[in-house]
Amino acid sequence: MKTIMKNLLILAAVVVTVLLLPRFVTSNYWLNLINLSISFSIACLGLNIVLGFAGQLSLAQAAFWGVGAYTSAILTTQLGLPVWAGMFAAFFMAALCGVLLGIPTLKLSGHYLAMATIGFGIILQLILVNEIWLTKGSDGITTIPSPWIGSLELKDPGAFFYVAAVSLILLSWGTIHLKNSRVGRAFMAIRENEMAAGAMGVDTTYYKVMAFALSAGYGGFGGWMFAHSGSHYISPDTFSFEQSVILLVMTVLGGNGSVIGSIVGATLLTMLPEVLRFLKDSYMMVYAAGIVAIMIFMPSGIAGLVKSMPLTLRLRTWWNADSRGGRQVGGGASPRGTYPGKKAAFQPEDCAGSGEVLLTVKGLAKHFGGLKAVDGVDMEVRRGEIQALIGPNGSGKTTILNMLSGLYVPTAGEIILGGAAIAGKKPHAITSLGMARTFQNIRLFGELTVLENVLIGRHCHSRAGLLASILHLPSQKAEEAGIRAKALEMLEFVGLKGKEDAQANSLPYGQQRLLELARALASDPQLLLLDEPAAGLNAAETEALVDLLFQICTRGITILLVEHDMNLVMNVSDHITVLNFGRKIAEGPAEEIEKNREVVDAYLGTEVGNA
Amino acid sequence: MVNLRRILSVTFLCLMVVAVVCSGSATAADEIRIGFTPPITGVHAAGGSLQLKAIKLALKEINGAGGVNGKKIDLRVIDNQSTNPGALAALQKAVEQEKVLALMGYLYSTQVFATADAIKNYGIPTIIGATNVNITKQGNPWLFRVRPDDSIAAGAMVKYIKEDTKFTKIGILHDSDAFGTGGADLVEKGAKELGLTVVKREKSSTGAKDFTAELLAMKNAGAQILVFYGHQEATAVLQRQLRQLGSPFKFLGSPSSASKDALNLAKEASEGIWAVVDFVPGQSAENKRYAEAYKKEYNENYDSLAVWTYDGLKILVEAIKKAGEDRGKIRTAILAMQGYKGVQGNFSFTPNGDGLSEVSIVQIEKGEPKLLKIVNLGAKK
Amino acid sequence: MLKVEGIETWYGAIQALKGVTLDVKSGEIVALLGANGAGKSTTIMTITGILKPLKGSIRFLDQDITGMEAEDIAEIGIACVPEGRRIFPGLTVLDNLMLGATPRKRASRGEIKNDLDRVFAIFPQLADFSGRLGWQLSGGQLQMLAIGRGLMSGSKILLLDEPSLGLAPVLVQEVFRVIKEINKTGTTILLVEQNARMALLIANRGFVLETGRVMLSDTAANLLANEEMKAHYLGAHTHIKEARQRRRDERAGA
Amino acid sequence: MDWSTNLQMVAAGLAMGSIYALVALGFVLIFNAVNVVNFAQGEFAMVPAFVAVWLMNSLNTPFALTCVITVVFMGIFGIVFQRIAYYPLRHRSFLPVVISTIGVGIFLKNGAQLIFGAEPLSMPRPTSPTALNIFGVFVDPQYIVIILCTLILLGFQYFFFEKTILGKKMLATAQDKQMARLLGIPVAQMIAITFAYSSILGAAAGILVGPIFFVTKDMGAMIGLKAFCSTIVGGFGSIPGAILGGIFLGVIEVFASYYISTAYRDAFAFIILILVLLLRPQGFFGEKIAEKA
Repeated sequence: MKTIMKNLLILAAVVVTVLLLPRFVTSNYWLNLINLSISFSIACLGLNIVLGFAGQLSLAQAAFWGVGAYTSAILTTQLGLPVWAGMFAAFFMAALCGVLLGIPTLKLSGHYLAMATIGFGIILQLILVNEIWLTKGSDGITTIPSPWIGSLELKDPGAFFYVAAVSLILLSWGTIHLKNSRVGRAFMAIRENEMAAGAMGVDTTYYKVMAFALSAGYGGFGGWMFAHSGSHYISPDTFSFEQSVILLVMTVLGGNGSVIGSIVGATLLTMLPEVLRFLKDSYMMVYAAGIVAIMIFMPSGIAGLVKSMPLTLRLRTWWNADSRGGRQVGGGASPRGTYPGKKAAFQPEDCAGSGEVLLTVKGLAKHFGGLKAVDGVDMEVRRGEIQALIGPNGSGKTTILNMLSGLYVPTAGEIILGGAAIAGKKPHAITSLGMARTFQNIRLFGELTVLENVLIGRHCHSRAGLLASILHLPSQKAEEAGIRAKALEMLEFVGLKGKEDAQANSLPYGQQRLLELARALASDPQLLLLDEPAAGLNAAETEALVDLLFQICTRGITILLVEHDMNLVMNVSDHITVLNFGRKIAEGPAEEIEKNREVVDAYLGTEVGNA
Repeated sequence: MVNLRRILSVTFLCLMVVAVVCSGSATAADEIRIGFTPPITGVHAAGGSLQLKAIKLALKEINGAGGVNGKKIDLRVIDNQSTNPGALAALQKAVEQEKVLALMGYLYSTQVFATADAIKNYGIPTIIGATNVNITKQGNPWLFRVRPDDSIAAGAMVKYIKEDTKFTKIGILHDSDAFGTGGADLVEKGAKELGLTVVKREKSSTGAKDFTAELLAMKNAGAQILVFYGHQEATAVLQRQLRQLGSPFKFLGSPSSASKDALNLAKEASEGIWAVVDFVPGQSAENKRYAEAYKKEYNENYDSLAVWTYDGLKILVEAIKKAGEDRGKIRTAILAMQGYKGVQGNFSFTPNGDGLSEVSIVQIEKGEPKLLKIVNLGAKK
Repeated sequence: MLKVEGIETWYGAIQALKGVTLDVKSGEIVALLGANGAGKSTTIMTITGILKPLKGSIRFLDQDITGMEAEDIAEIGIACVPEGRRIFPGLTVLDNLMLGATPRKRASRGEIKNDLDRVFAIFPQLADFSGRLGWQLSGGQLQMLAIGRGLMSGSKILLLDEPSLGLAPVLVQEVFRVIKEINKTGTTILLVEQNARMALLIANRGFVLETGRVMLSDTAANLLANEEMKAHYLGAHTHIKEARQRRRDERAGA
Repeated sequence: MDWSTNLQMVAAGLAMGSIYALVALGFVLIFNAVNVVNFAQGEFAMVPAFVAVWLMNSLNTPFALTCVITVVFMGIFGIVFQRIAYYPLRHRSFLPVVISTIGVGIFLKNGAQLIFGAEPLSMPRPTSPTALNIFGVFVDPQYIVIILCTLILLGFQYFFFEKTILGKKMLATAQDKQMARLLGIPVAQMIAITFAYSSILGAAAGILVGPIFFVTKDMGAMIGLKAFCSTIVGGFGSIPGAILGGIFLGVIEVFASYYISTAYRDAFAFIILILVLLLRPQGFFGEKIAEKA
């Protein structure tokens, strides 16, 4: 009840603000600046999606802003289309350009991507200048029409403000929902750790292109707004690299990844040069010095600063506590009562090891240049068993795991999981076929919460698309509740209950390993690949891990384990495969392996008996 | 949800800030406010500071002589940041916050296009120095141009080539911005009308540093003379490189080619080139007087591209003197001016608001432009 | 030789060390044991000066080094082989080793050459790979190189953080053999290990950390015999064996 | 095919390319030392150009002395720059540093304008303005000086990183700062030296290029971007790669603008950049470092 009241209160406040603003601010000068800052805000919201959520540095946002402005301006002035149609055209044309830029630059990241996007912006500006037949060149397009509502023309800045404000509110509402949805989490997973995101079933290619497209679309929308308000005139020089930099600074100043931050940053930097006019010649210097100071003293932007204020902190915790209660009622699913173990939904038969082969590997090989890291390995993993893969350092164990999970494409050989050939498939496709993994050096989504990490593990078992996420449709809400219930169950299973809201990289090492396990389990795998799960654990922690492994097995999940702790390996594995120099040198139950001369010489050493 | 709450507080905060800042300032009774919106920051800042020097000289002279109708001129300078949104904001600030009576506007055509709509709506007399032909053809009654437009400069260029040289093959090189493209279009059109052949036309981006490819293309196309439409830095680089390639053809440049900056930069490389200029220093008594006054004030030679602000403010004040502080009457008074003697020449306004219709062709000798011919195309309009 | 007294170290708002006191005598191998997050690596990082203690003192060879910069501490003779080996991936094996000799400002070319030969004698493999880049090495080779680089400093004391992590059993044995050998040639060693049994087998004394405090300190032999230690850190393996049996019974039953 | 035209264009391309290469050297240096791309690298050439012009035009300082003063000034400038724009952010990801260098770039541009005025300035030339005629190809002697200087600096830098222990220490600092500290390498000092040297390279670029381009606050912007392209095309972190990348871009640019379109001149560098990134992401000379799972 209280939540609904609060939402109504907020809604009312926003409506009143929007309605009254043009009454208080009658100066066209300020109204135009407000409209301009809303146009920038929307472009920054878009940049925030690609940069803040998905972690890809784009310096072409002004170009997309320009694509939107030009698309709508050309369509409305030359073809006489209504301005509202121009709005959709601007959005989709910019999004299309985003896809075009996104696809060839997917392999890139960091500085390379930044440079490629700068190049895109410069090329686009050259097109605007030189393709005079289409864009009127440097003269620009004049007398761009205003939107009409019925017979009312929204030419006055005060009237256009309503269009701008409503758009901004709707778009930021959608973006906030996006952030807390399956799609938004996929973006953030890519930002935090692209490799792990792929291994958790996120199609990184698809989502990166989507982030680019969506970001460009927002940019285009902002451009539409710019073209049809203010001077009703656009020319190429506005959509420059410098403008892209300014948009970037606005976004980061506001707080990278924060929706409200983007709006605050855009508004502030649009208004600031106006307010600082009294500084005359030096105000650009003051502004630039401000940018550096913000980077140094306000690492997470204005949003971060707001967050760290004690008063708002208190407000936030109060608010969180209340709304979480609401959500749980809505979700309906209580994690209690599904505690795994003997009473779990899985029957003991699942664990009995029916002898059925789940994974077959034939003649698997991986060569890096002249180095034969894996050279023709055959092995089988039976359903319900725990199989270990051991061997000296550099013998190719992790390389095999990487090929199984799709991170490497095998040079030769077949991999068959439950009847499906998976060799060479992308990691996310393999995950949705029922394989999950953990990594030797833990790869968590460090900046996200513990719960969010596990929610991402559930990615391949949920459907909600971009539209459903942005619009917060009922189907998406229901699905989200299901995902949450499953994630909480998994956290309880590995013993991380109560840590849901902690940041993943704040956990101690041992708990990070458990969290990685919970995340992998959330994808309901048939086969779980564990890469040195006991590394860095002491004896007591290792014992706890053994219990957990057996419980996982009891749930009907088959385990393939790479591990150096022989105490663990020898005691939990049903089957052991031993590698050396990329080839299989032995295979069989633990008792046999322990006595195998070759294995002892190459790997175990002589002291294993005493240990 | 949490974020929504923050939206609110931030919105209110912004509203408060805006409300506080938005109070306009009242005009003192014994002053007449005139706005001036030059580029003080951004890419065009170089020109902006020179414009400011020129207009301040005019301001000093006017106020020194007791102002107009007993009132001093209060010049409000507002940076247009060299951008179009900046130009619009500067205009709106000038009109709504500073409450100026009339405006000294923009040198760059794109900024005039960006603000033309708003100027028309405000109905504020605006003096401009932008030379794009289309500006005064849009039916906007409030724009007054105090420089010869590009059709006059371009027309004079081709007319000079046709009548005073034996060249028939011309190459055109221009900056890809509105000014360069517009000018080159007019040259090409004019050349065709006069029966000259345009053998090659190339454009280069603003800020280009190397013109080897362009110059070789001209040379290989057999151009006898190169007509250049672009800015100061480019013209200086171009002249230097042309000379280094052995000057295979003659050079006739747009007004910027003979500007103080360009000559300073190009130094000896500019020797002997031709250029079309709005006026030649020392061509009239008024011009000589300005040169002296400028030298006395700033201890340097004036820049010919900035003189329009000096002439513009004087013309505006002249109109106010006759019409009083009424925008409509000021407009009528400006349009009624015929034969006003300015630094740049004799101003006679057309109904469209164009004030000047004569230009000169000069040749650079020892770093100074020397008059070859005055071309007046006013009769044609 | 090295005396750490009551150091308290914070990561932002989290207190990682709550007063750690330990000492290492010249010529000893001292093992520092404890669970994850107990503060072992933090202790090492505080001694080397990467982290600054808020309270307490660290003395090395009768010199107070509390709060000194890491660069200066390295120069007065404390070498560290940190967790994860931290080999410079873009430099060759030889360059990595030569950089290890940075603290020896006054050493002649000949002396450094001698040390290099000594390291190659201990790790003959490294001589063969001396032209390879760091990132091309395997886990075992990296650990050898890391220890070798630590030795190049010619320091009197070597801090080793988890040298056996991620290594195959046969390599683990090799690493411990090498540690013992290095110690015999006169280098004092402070060893952080998860593999408590192996560590105590070669150590003279041991300290056990728990939640940022030293809970137990004794000779290695006594620690090996300590019942509590057996249960928590040495791994009696009875639990794992029981679990395995339970699982087999279950299967048989089903 | 017209040989004299093509040769003339090769000469022009080499000249522009060597300028890109010169600025690219500074990029590579900083990237190698701190793993950061300095987006103010173009301004590292603009600032010394202004200083040199001011010294020569206003104080009538002789050319040689001007060079010395400018180099010393830029050395100090580099140290101050890293103290303000880089050092406080050294533990953070690359993004804040990139934005901070962009911020300093804007600051420097506007600062230069405030101090030196907005008009372009012309720097006195140490070489004759008359072009040399080499087998029918006209070459500005200043370009020959630029190419020679670039080669000398390249040789020096190569020697420095490959053969000296100080160079190795700088590389080690770049790859793992904390480990470098544990080995007793004075990290803060290494970083300061890197930035100082990089801005001295900027000083070289500014003094050499100033007489050709005129000195304006925007002179560094496009050169900086193209130099950045060069480093990527050549292979990030590779010194010979940066040089060849720069020259390659310079030549391609001239030929493409002659044969394809002068209007799209600035686009070619970026089109090549994107092609190279797609076909050979590590660049011509870059080494691929595989990420281990």
